[in-house]
Amino acid sequence: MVYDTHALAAPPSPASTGTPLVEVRDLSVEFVSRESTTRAVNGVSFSLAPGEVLCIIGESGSGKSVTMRALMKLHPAKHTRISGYMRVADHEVSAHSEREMRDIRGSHISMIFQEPMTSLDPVYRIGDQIAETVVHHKKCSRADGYARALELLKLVGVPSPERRLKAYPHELSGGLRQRAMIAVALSCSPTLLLADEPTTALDATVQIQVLVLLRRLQQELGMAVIFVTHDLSVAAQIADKVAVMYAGRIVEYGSVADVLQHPAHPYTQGMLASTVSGHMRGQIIEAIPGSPPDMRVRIEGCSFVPRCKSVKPACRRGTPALVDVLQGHQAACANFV
Amino acid sequence: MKPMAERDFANPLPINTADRGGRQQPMLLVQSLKKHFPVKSGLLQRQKGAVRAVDNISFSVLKGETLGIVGESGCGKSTLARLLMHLITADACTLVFDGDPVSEIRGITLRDLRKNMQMVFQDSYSSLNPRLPIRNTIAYGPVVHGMAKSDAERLANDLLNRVGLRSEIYGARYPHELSGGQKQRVNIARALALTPRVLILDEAVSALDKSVEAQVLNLLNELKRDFNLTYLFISHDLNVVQYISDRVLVMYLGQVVEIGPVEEIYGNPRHPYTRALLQSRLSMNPAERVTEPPIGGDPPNPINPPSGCRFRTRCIFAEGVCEASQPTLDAVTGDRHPAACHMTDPMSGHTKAAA
Amino acid sequence: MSVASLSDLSAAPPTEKLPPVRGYWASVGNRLRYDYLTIFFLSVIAIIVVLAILAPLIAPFDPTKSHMAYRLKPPGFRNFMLGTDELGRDMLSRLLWGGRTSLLMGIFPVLLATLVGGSLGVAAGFMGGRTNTFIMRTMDVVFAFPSVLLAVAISGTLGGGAKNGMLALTLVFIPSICRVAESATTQVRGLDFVEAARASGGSTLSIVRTHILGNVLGPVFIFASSLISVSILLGSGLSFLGLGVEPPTPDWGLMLSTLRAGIYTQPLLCALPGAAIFITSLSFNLVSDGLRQAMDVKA
Amino acid sequence: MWYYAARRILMSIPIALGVSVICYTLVLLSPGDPIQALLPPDATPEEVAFLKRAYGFDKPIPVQYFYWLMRAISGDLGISLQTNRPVFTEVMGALSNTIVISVGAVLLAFSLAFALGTIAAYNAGRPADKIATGIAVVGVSIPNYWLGIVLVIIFAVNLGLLPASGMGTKGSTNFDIFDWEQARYAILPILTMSFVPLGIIMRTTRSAIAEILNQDFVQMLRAKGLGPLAVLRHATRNALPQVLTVMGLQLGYLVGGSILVETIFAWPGTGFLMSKAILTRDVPMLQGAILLLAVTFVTINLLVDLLQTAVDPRIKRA
Repeated sequence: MVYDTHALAAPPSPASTGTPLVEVRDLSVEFVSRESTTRAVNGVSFSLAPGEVLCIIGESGSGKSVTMRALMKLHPAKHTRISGYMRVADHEVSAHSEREMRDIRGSHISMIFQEPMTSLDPVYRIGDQIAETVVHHKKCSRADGYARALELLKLVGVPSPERRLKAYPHELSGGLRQRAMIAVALSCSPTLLLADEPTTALDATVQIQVLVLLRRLQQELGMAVIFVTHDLSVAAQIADKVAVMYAGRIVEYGSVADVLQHPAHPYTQGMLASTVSGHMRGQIIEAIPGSPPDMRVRIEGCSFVPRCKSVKPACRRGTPALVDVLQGHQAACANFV
Repeated sequence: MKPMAERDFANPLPINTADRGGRQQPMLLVQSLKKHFPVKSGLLQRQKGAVRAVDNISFSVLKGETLGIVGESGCGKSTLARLLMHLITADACTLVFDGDPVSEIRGITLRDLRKNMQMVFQDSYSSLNPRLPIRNTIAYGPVVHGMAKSDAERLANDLLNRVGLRSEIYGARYPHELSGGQKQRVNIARALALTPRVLILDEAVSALDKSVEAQVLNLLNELKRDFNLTYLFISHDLNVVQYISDRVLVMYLGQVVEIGPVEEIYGNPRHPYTRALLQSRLSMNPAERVTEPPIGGDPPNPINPPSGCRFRTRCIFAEGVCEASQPTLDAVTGDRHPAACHMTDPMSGHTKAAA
Repeated sequence: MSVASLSDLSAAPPTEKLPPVRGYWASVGNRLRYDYLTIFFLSVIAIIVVLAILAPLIAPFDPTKSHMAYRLKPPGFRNFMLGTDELGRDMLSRLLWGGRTSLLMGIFPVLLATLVGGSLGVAAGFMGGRTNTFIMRTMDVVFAFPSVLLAVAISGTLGGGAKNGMLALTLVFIPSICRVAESATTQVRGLDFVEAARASGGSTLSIVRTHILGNVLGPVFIFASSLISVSILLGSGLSFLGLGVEPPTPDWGLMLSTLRAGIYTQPLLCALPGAAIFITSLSFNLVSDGLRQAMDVKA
Repeated sequence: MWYYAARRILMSIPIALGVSVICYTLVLLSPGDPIQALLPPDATPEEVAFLKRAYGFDKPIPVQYFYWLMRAISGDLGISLQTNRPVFTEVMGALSNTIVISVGAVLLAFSLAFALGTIAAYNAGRPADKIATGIAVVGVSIPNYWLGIVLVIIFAVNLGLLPASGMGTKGSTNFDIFDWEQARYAILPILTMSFVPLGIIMRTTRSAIAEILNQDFVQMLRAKGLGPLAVLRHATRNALPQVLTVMGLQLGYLVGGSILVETIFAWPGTGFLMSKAILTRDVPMLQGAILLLAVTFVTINLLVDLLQTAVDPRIKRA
């Protein structure tokens, strides 16, 4: 195996100019139905420099995907209440109308999904699905769109791309489908790529191919990436910064090395401890007891209290805010206040 | 990390102690297991090929061990589990359970086999009957095997408590009211209700969140010791398999490519596929990033697989001999860590074959 | 560790408050309670059924007695609240009595067809293989007739009458119910919990009873409920063609057919039995839709 | 794909055979002796026996069926008891009239239903959806034999705009739908007939498109920046195979089930023919009409299935 120890030191990029590419302040997302209100995201704030990779880590229902979809305003307006400030480059997403968002989606911000099988339209050819995006945003001819599609398939490393342009999604293998979806997302050279667990549904030997590809493309194209995953080791492979989410809040934030190697929040510590590896053989895993809270119920105080091993009276009083543990490494835990 | 603790229980549950052949007798002996699903096409739907889901597999499971089975999607590991449970009929197979051949005139009947061998399915929406309270789901097996209804329900309550679900709270609940981890505990309790000696766990923790996965793995370890169980643990997660298994079997496209003790497989893999699989594991250390994928491409379609060695299309060491002849697993007899690769057989003619 | 172990194992912290246990049918009922449209039409059906049952007690006249002097009179004429038909019979009484036949024609064939088609479908779905092929191909042949044509063909060749009409409708509905039951069964049969039941050594009969039926009855029930309205329409249609109920038995379809002659003089009279059919059929359709929505609970 | 098409055609042969068996059985079950209908009431036993032999009624039933089938395949469906003309020519003549109004009704219903269904699905839960689904449920609940009468009362009796029944003076032999004088006669039957398929096609369209709009790839389409029209284009393209199947079935139902509407409008199609045959107990005519209509239905379904393989790339099994 080849390790690239320089990868970490890599991107100083345009980040040095100072203004972050993405700014999210106090984002909340609620899903309203007749029976209940699900508070999926509760006051999330973060920022991201151009060319930087942020991994949002969390278990199912932690609000990580919801946060990302909110950035693109993909939630159905009818049952969703979104509040807070969101900005990507010079687009104030939170103030944009649906019509304005349509120009941004797929061009400035694009997204790749977990299941390539169900995320591509089954009755359109791969080439059509890529060219369609190019034609829509660049207002170019269909022929130019196809030329661009071919170029993109080559870029994402699809073998015999001419033939694949005419293929339907069900005629491709899982890895190729995921590459085709990446090609769709990159078709208009976005400045921000949102990736929703893009490697989770893939086999181990294919997952690593896609991860390496994504990292190469991210560096070559200088994109910023928000990468959602539940897998800490995937984050270790691709992230510059890491945000750990629990029950709709960011509970820890910092550089990937800080968070994974010196976790501060009890939840992050628990996650790391319960991630199985071979040298734990014959030992009991220090699992986090219980299960994540029901997001339909409003909780007083820190939502991790029922599962936490170091609870103080202060924990039940109010929701802890993110505070610096070290320079650039923050955690939301009463133990650090 | 704490050592495993000895515990005693409020509810001593029955443990199946029907050991026939003694410690040395393998619990399960599988020989030449084969299952091809026909692929029909053309005007008259003639058989044009076959998905070689499980193609001539032999292995044994020792008493009290955990045999891990790893492989990528489509390698036939789930088919293998269903074949062992006789949920689908094999094309060819000799199965010996603790010295008794299965389904033969003088051997153990299918009904008795199923009493002794149970299966835990992957947690999915379909693993539990949505119209049945979970207590009834667990009690179903014992009732079928002639236990009185009230006794079966008492047993179900004991089992629920044993897997960490308080029966008075959860017994009457329906599956949609439970979380993924809780459902998986019910699945385990259901499998235990017939006091089996062998549990086949088919991706039993794969769909769970990491923190819940850890809880269930702990539970499985405890149950194994307390109920004197033998596990067949099927998973695609190499870390979990390494944690729980005593021996590991690696599958590729319906065949076993390597089998051996866990430290041997992980410490000294002999088959190039096993090596690639191990290298595809991601490190938790951000300083150790993979820059070059260990192998390219997807696993090929199991319909009409490549000739010779099935891995040769993705193998960097492939030579003429790999296309011409199929490597066998028992190249070196008596080996406790055989691999189906020409490079491990000095007589194969592969240039890299160990002398 | 030994003390903490059990609480560590527990999947839910003891503080967690759990909602009350609610079975599938209870939650369906709960959802229906807030579906006012369905409740409204359910009560319309209830009223129609009650009126039909009470017809002998509340009908003001004998529905078959002609008043030859008062033919085709408008509603409100003398004591005839809804007028009289072409033979001078009281419309209101005939409508009330006609409801009995129409409802019977609507419900009975569906019930019988559900019983027969449902069992065939479950059998075909669970056995699979040759049994499935045999049953389903036979159904395909019956299915190759448009329903109206088949109903007309059967009662046309066997001769009219309410009995033959109901037999015809039953035969018309069997294949479609059988298909629904078969596909639902095939779907359930492949699910893991059925595999698990087989792995526990359950016999075919016990698996079907415990694990299959509970999951198949829902879709079959929804589908059958939507057929009641079709059955009412078809049954009245047969009577309209002279193939269903025989005169002078009052029936909405038959009334419509005989009153057609009077559309130039008393168009409103002709509209009445049709409106009765329409309202009944509409109510059954909407209730069936409401049921479908209420039963569509993701497990 | 060609293999699939050929297989599909082969598969419809046993179905057509089954259909013929049912038609034959129906006549066997029908009360009364078929010989009786052909004979004068005062026929001698010798005459009866002679006719039985002549018609093959003395042979075992499977043999009789075989003879009958052979005759049917060659287009000989017997002679109508009422008109004394060959059943085949009578039914085929009527069939073309039935097809005129059926196709008219399906085209009308389909265009309206597909549009309404799409709008309803896109606005699921909003007023537009409720109105559209309301129309659909009325369409499937309304007895069309009554609707026909109501339309006649309004447009023919009260307003006098359209003819109440029949096919006009030029008759049924060479009907020209593009001639307004004749087309007027088809309007009310087509309108009446289109209600049921309107409701059913709309429900299907709505549920198919609503289901597709819930699928993952629609999120992806929106994430690509496509607007509602482009998203709907993808959705309708995905829903088309399913909707086409239902449309084909409806066309078949109309051709085969037009008996009520044709009776009301005295439209000289197959349904009207059957209706008369029932009244006069003209069994050969009834049997022939049923057989031909069922075969037409099977053929329409076959054609729709073949069309479906052409529009759905997922059906491509070699």
